[in-house]
Amino acid sequence: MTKLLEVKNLEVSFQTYGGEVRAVRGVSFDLNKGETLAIVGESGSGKSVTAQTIMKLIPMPPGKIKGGQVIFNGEDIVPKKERQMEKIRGKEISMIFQDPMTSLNPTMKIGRQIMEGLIKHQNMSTAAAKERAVEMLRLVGIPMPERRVNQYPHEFSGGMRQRAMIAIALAANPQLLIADEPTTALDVTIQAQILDLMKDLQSKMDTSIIFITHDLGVVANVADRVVVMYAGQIVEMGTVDEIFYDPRHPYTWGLLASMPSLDSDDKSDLAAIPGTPPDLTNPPQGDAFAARNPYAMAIDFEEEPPLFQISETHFARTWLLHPDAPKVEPPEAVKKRMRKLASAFDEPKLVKEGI
Amino acid sequence: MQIPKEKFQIVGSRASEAEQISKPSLSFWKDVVIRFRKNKLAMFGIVLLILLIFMAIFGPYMTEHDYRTNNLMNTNKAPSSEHWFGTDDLGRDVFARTWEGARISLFIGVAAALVDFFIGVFYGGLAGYKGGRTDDLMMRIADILWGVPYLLLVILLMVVLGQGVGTMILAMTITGWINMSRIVRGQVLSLKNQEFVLASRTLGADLPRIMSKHLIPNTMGPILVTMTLSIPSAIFTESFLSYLGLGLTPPLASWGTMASDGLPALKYYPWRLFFPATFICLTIFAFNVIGDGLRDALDPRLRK
Amino acid sequence: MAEKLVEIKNLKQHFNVGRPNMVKAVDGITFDIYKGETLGLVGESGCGKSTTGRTIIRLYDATDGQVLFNGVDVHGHKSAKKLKEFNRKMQMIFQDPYASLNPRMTVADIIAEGIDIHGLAKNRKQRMERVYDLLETVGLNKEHANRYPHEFSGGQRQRIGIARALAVEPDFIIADEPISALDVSIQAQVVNLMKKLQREKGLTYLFIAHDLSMVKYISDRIGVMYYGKLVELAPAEELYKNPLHPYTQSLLSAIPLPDPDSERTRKRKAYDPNTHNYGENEEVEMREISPGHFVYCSLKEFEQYKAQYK
Amino acid sequence: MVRYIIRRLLFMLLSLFLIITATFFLMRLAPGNPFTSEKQLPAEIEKALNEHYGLDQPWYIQYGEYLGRIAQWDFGPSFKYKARTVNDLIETGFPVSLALGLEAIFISVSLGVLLGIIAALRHNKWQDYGAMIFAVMGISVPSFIMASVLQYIFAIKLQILPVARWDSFTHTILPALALASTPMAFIARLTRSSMLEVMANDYIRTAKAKGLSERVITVKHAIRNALLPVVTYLGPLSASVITGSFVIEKIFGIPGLGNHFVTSITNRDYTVIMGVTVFFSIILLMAILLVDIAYGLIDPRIKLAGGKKGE
Amino acid sequence: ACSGGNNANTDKKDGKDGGKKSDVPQEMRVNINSEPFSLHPGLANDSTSGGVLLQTFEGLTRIDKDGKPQPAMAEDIEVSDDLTQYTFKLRDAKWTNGDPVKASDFVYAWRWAIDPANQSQYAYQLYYVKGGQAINEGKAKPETLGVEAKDDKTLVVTLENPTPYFLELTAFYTYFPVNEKVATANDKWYTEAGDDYVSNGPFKMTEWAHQDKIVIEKNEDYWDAGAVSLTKVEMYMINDPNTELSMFDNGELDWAGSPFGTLPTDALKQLKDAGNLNIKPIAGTYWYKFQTEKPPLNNKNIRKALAYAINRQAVVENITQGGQIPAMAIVPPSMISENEKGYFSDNDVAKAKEFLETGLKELGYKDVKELPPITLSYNTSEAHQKIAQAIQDMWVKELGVEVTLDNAEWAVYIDKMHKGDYMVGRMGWLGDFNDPINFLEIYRDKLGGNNDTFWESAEYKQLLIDSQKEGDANKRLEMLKQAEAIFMDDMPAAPIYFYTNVWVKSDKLKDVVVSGLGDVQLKWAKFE
Ligand SMILES: Nc1ncnc2c1ncn2[C@@H]1O[C@H](COP(=O)(O)OP(=O)(O)OP(=O)(O)O)[C@@H](O)[C@H]1O
Ligand SMILES: Nc1ncnc2c1ncn2[C@@H]1O[C@H](COP(=O)(O)OP(=O)(O)OP(=O)(O)O)[C@@H](O)[C@H]1O
Ligand SMILES: [Mg+2]
Ligand SMILES: [Mg+2]
Repeated sequence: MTKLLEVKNLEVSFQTYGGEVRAVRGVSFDLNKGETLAIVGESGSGKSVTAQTIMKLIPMPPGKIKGGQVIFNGEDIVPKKERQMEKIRGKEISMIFQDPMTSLNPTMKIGRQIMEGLIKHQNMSTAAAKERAVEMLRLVGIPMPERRVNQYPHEFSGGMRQRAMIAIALAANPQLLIADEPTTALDVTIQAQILDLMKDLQSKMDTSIIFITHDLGVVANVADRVVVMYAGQIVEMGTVDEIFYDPRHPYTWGLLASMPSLDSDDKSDLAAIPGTPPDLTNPPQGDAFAARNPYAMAIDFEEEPPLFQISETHFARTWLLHPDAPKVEPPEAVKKRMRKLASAFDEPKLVKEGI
Repeated sequence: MQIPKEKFQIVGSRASEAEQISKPSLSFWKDVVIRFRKNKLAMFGIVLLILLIFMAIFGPYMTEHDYRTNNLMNTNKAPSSEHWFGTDDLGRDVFARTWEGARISLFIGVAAALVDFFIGVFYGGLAGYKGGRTDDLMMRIADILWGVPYLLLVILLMVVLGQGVGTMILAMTITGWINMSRIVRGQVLSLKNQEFVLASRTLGADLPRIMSKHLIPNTMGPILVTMTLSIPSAIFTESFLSYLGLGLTPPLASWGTMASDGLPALKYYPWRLFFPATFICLTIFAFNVIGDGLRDALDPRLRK
Repeated sequence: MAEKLVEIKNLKQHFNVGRPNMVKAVDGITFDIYKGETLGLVGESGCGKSTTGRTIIRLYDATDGQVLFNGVDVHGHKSAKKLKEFNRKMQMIFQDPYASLNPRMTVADIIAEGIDIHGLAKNRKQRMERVYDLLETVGLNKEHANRYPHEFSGGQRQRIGIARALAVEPDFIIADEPISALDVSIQAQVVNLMKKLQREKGLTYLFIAHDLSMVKYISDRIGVMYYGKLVELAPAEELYKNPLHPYTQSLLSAIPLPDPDSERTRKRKAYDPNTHNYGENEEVEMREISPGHFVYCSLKEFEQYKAQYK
Repeated sequence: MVRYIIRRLLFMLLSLFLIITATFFLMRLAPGNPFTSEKQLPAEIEKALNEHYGLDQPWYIQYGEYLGRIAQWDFGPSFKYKARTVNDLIETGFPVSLALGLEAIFISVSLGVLLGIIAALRHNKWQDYGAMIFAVMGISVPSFIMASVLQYIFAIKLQILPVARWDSFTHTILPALALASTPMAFIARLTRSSMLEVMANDYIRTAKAKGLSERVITVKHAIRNALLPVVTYLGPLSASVITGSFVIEKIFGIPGLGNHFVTSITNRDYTVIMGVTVFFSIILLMAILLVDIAYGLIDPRIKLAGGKKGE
Repeated sequence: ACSGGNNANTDKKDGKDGGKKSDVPQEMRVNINSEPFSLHPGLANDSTSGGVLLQTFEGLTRIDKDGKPQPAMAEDIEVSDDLTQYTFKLRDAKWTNGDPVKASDFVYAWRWAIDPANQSQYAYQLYYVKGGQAINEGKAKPETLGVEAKDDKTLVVTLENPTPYFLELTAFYTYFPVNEKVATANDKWYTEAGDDYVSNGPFKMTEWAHQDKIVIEKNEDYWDAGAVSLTKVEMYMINDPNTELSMFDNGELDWAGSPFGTLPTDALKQLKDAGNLNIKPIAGTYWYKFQTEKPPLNNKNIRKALAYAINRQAVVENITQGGQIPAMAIVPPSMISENEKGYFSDNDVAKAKEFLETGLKELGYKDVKELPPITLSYNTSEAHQKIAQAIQDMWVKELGVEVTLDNAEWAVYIDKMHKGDYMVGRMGWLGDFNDPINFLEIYRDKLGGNNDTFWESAEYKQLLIDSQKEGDANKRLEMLKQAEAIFMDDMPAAPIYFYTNVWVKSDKLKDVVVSGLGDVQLKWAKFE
């Protein structure tokens, strides 16, 4: 498998009136061709900033890439100029944004919005681009695309707008598609359609996808591998099975436990994660999750935990994996789903450098 | 890396700590002030305005000349150590008149803005909140007022009430409030369906309460900006009315009357126009940059 | 079951009546809410859930139909005093934790608004005590009283909203998607709090959401809405085990579960409203398939569902 | 659409009627009459004059007759300018004001929008500050001072443009500039703030993600959306600009319509007051209607039948 | 009566001059401030219209360069012994359309103007003609007016009373003829330039761009065309004195200032210092009227105190700056030459204080502080405002009275004045013709007319009435002087200054005639 993207030690900050917001603090991950990587984590944990940094779309100022590399197809994107980025954006990397209501230009016909990128990157004639736009709309399942290309976004329903967004993103046949919460604003039935559509298109075009969401159900549905973020850091990363069936980080446990299960009739209290996420203007000392972590140890309030490797593909950043740490039982709801996975090492290994 | 074993004691979450808010409490207005302070241009405007107000208060006492004493033997003299801003066509000290005028111009501006504020907020708020036909009707009435010749209204006012600062302010506000009410209306229209207003309604709040506690405080931003801009427009209107002779009764002077008196002398005695005009411009400049600064400071998009 | 607290009878709410863009947001729905229960209301976006809730609490005047609260028609109220009384008994929690708190008021003032309106505190001290009490009830503390909403996270805000509703000691709370805008990890906090309050204060909830798994967890009974109509109403377990209406089935099949294995095998059912193919004179209404399980159907379908019912 | 316009037009008629009524009575309440002069007229002549112009009739007859005439677009004779009708005055004055107004609008819109866009694209850079200081200056200088200063600099000192009058194109430059300065500054500021707002919108990010260049994004995505508030402002602005400005016309000796708005009132030239008021109101109401229609064309979200968006 | 010989001589001379300087373009540009209200001689009632009509039309007489009426359309004038009947013999003159100017054209024009149906606001100028007032008041038919065309060339005019200045009146535009044929065929003949705009003066109107400019060109058919040098005059309508002067400075005008336009006051000093300013006194007085029924102004000593305390010299030197003459009398010195000195001395504060003391005593006040405050009204205009402020200052300073200013918009102001709703109000009077009666008449009747002061004196009135019947010019003048003395002793109005006309003109422009009444004639004007 070839590596399409490699993010190394990415640090991104925002300069605000309140101080420097350290939105991304040393994030590293990679992405293979044809793979879907899901990024989960709670609101404000830096998912979108990470994704937008890959395309250098964060507003600068106030944003600033303070360190790290984003290697795409072997080239570091960070030092690239706007002009050079224009050649990558929309051609090699495309992005679908969270809110279909505001992400489309309300005064431009849908067709034109799809065509723009084609004309720019593929040197298509207007007629050819239009044809392709119709085709794309058909592909994403919009009925009567010939008529729809000439309509404005407000004439589309939410689900259709999101499909149009997808059509824009996919029109260029990008190698990498970044979908930032593409379904959060939609209701479940439409969400399901969109997810199916994306998977379908991926299999046809062999695109790599970074899928951002905080809905674990969606993750289970689409992802090959999962990155769990908390307070600007990756706290756990692994294949989808590893994350759902052998999670190691207490935050991942908390996430999994706080969702009621549809199958069970259990009406006892949900295992909520107490408290609120930390303020990234001055991240707490030690493990950022410590204050909300029922399993927190003294060390958590002092030292930032190192990264441990659980399998070839599975990493977690928690002191609980330290050999000296006591063995703890995950919450009931998580324990129920835990399995022994074959790939796991016998002992978690300490990783010196960030992955 | 060697870590003592006891550090690996489970101590559990510190949930209460996680609910703690570490930042000092910042009310909306404190936040606005902080952000406003960082706007150099706006701060410059504030300083300028304070200087102008200072001079309006103390300026007239800084020279032994008063604003109304004629000296027909000493007309149209250029600025000198005796008369810092020169003298006008009746030999009066332009410096004294300028700051005397500042009092009136600023007073008229502020008073007109305040009257605009009260009428505009009330009218616009009501129209916006009631919505529907009431709103339509109220806005049409405003349109009509817009269409009726303004000058005619002013002349009638002057006749009925006589000339004076009070009449002047009234004249400024006959149509001045319309703009304010439009803005308030627009804001209220979009605010009234906000959930916090609905919440208040479900609690049984009545119209005055919803207006005063919810709608108006949340419209304060645009209202303030509009007010900072309606002050200059009042100063303008006053000078236009003076130009037409519907202004103040001399020897009272405002910057507007001084500028329109000085305008014909532009070629011969430029200081008579220069000083009042410069201060009009500076005042308007100050209010405008302050308004801009406020707009930025109040902009929700720039706030977290 | 227990006694009825709220009865909704043939409630209709149409917007822009008489104009080309008329919307029948709620189009004749009938159901009861019993004392002490949680009734969940689900359905896709725009199907009229919020409108239903808001019409019940009189934020809108109903186009048609009745809402009986404790046997009294809410929309028939005339006197201001009676209305105020009613406003104390029925409260609402809103969807958007950012929009539902007035950004210019302190938390204390927000929570105390109901107390002020209804004169529930004799003096300042008593008022503040009530506020502190309420803050504690929702898991916040005294120090938060003088802060402003923007200093709080979504979950905390939602709890402040709950405290505000509780301030007037209502019997019935309409919760309009109280958790949809919250993070997974925070949703549980709010749901737990709501359940705790129900236990302690004997509250009755109308819980509106579009996420079936959370609704199922919190509700005793669930109603499913589709385009302004209630299409199925059943006890929570029952609905999940025996969804009868094709829309309910489609909805259930669309919910992604946090379980990769089941996701890999899940089959989604699409809903096509044309399958009903109701005839012109067919009477389509809520019919009871099994005790407490109602489905909106024609007589023909009724038989069909009955047969289907296990 | 057609129904909408018809409804609006009917509304306009109603508004007009009310404006006419209000003006009619206000004007009669003001002291003095068209024949007021320093040398008092013999009572008999005044009587004859009143009779001739129908001023001796009870007010309701006058009012009724007046309404009837307006309905036929006949504003009657001027009281002051013997044997000239108000229609004449408007017909000769308006084209001049219109030409001047259009020139001023052209200057203010093109320059204002340009400045605003530059300021927004170079937000918080010197270009931004420069453009905005320039704009605030434009707002800060009253038009009568601006007119005199322009005249002084370009006509008297530099002698490159004529001082006054309305003759060739060169004559139009100074008054158009003087007239344009304040609106230009307003438009610049409006454009800037709405550009900033638009540039912060998600769809601009979408456009960037498509790899479009800044220029294309500005031109194709931002400007159109940013111009919406400018268009709203343009309605009342163009109405007042194309019906002429008293001050500018006076200083430059331009035979436009603006003059009549003021002099008719000081002259108590009743029919002219009414005529220009009606004319102005029609233009204003039409301009607002046109703006609303234009709005619908620029912003496809707005359906004219259904009122404004988001309200 | 004068013979036409002199004129013939002059025009020959001028004709020669014109011929010699033919290389200099004879085109003049002037600003007339505003659109003339009407260019119908019978309807015109303002100086702007007059300024145009005087060039395009010609009456029976024309005021010459020395301010004396000379026969114009009339070739010969005979006056009856009782001075009430004038017989005018018309010369051979043509209308611009070629029609001969007939006596009946005068009859037509005068009857038209006096007919109340035509609402001429200046019809009262014709009241001197027998039956004029009665007709105008609707008591008689226009046909009964005392004017008759004996034949095409003979016009007989019967007057109400002997009117020594009647020949001056006939130079005034209300007395101009109108081409009967054209006017009866097209009752809108006077509204636009064109074939139907028929006139008989030295110039004809060729273009009238309303609100913008009027162009008049030399009338080759004019009987005295040889005397006319200018080929074309453009009259612009720019109502801004500064613009006017700037255009003059830039060479865009050949004349700026009175009587066509106006000069900005602030420029006068510079212009005077540079020696460019032309100043000519005209028959007009600027005065402050007292509402004599309002205490304390019902007391003549108070009125006199106020009048004496004014420093007129300071006002004319520093405020009006147009070479105006301080007025201590009502009638301009051009009519009564002694009035250059007047009835009291300017700025006589000592006397003023004496009067004030007496006045206070008479009114029963112990101190000036008890005196009711005096309101000084004026209509809005820069000049009036300045004068009012200066005089306010003088009264406050010298007399210690309390004075408040009150300015009002013109129509409102006039309304207030005529109603007597004021205390002290500024007004002025520009003579219609060269006779003191024109000024004294104003105050003849308490009500009506232009008195406004509510002052009346039986003696004064009688003197004026008697003077009408007095045939002896000197005796008559004495009676009028007596009347003026009565007026000055009672002081219902305080004169401030006598008007002047001020202007600047191109150095090359010569022989523009500005009369003592402020009329202007371009007939003889030329560029050299
Ligand atoms: N333009 C900006 N200026 C200042 N801070 C910003 C900006 N953009 C993002 N941040 C901050 O960076 C942090 C990470 O934000 P990000 O949008 O990546 O979160 P997220 O994980 O995508 O959350 P969500 O699930 O709500 O989309 C947040 O604390 C946010 O406030
Ligand atoms: N005030 C209103 N005026 C006009 N139409 C309205 C109004 N309020 C709601 N609607 C329409 O009524 C329908 C039902 O809206 P409602 O908000 O009740 O849906 P919902 O089920 O709560 O959706 P969501 O899940 O998105 O909150 C929608 O089509 C909506 O557009
Ligand atoms: Mg995000
Ligand atoms: Mg809803």
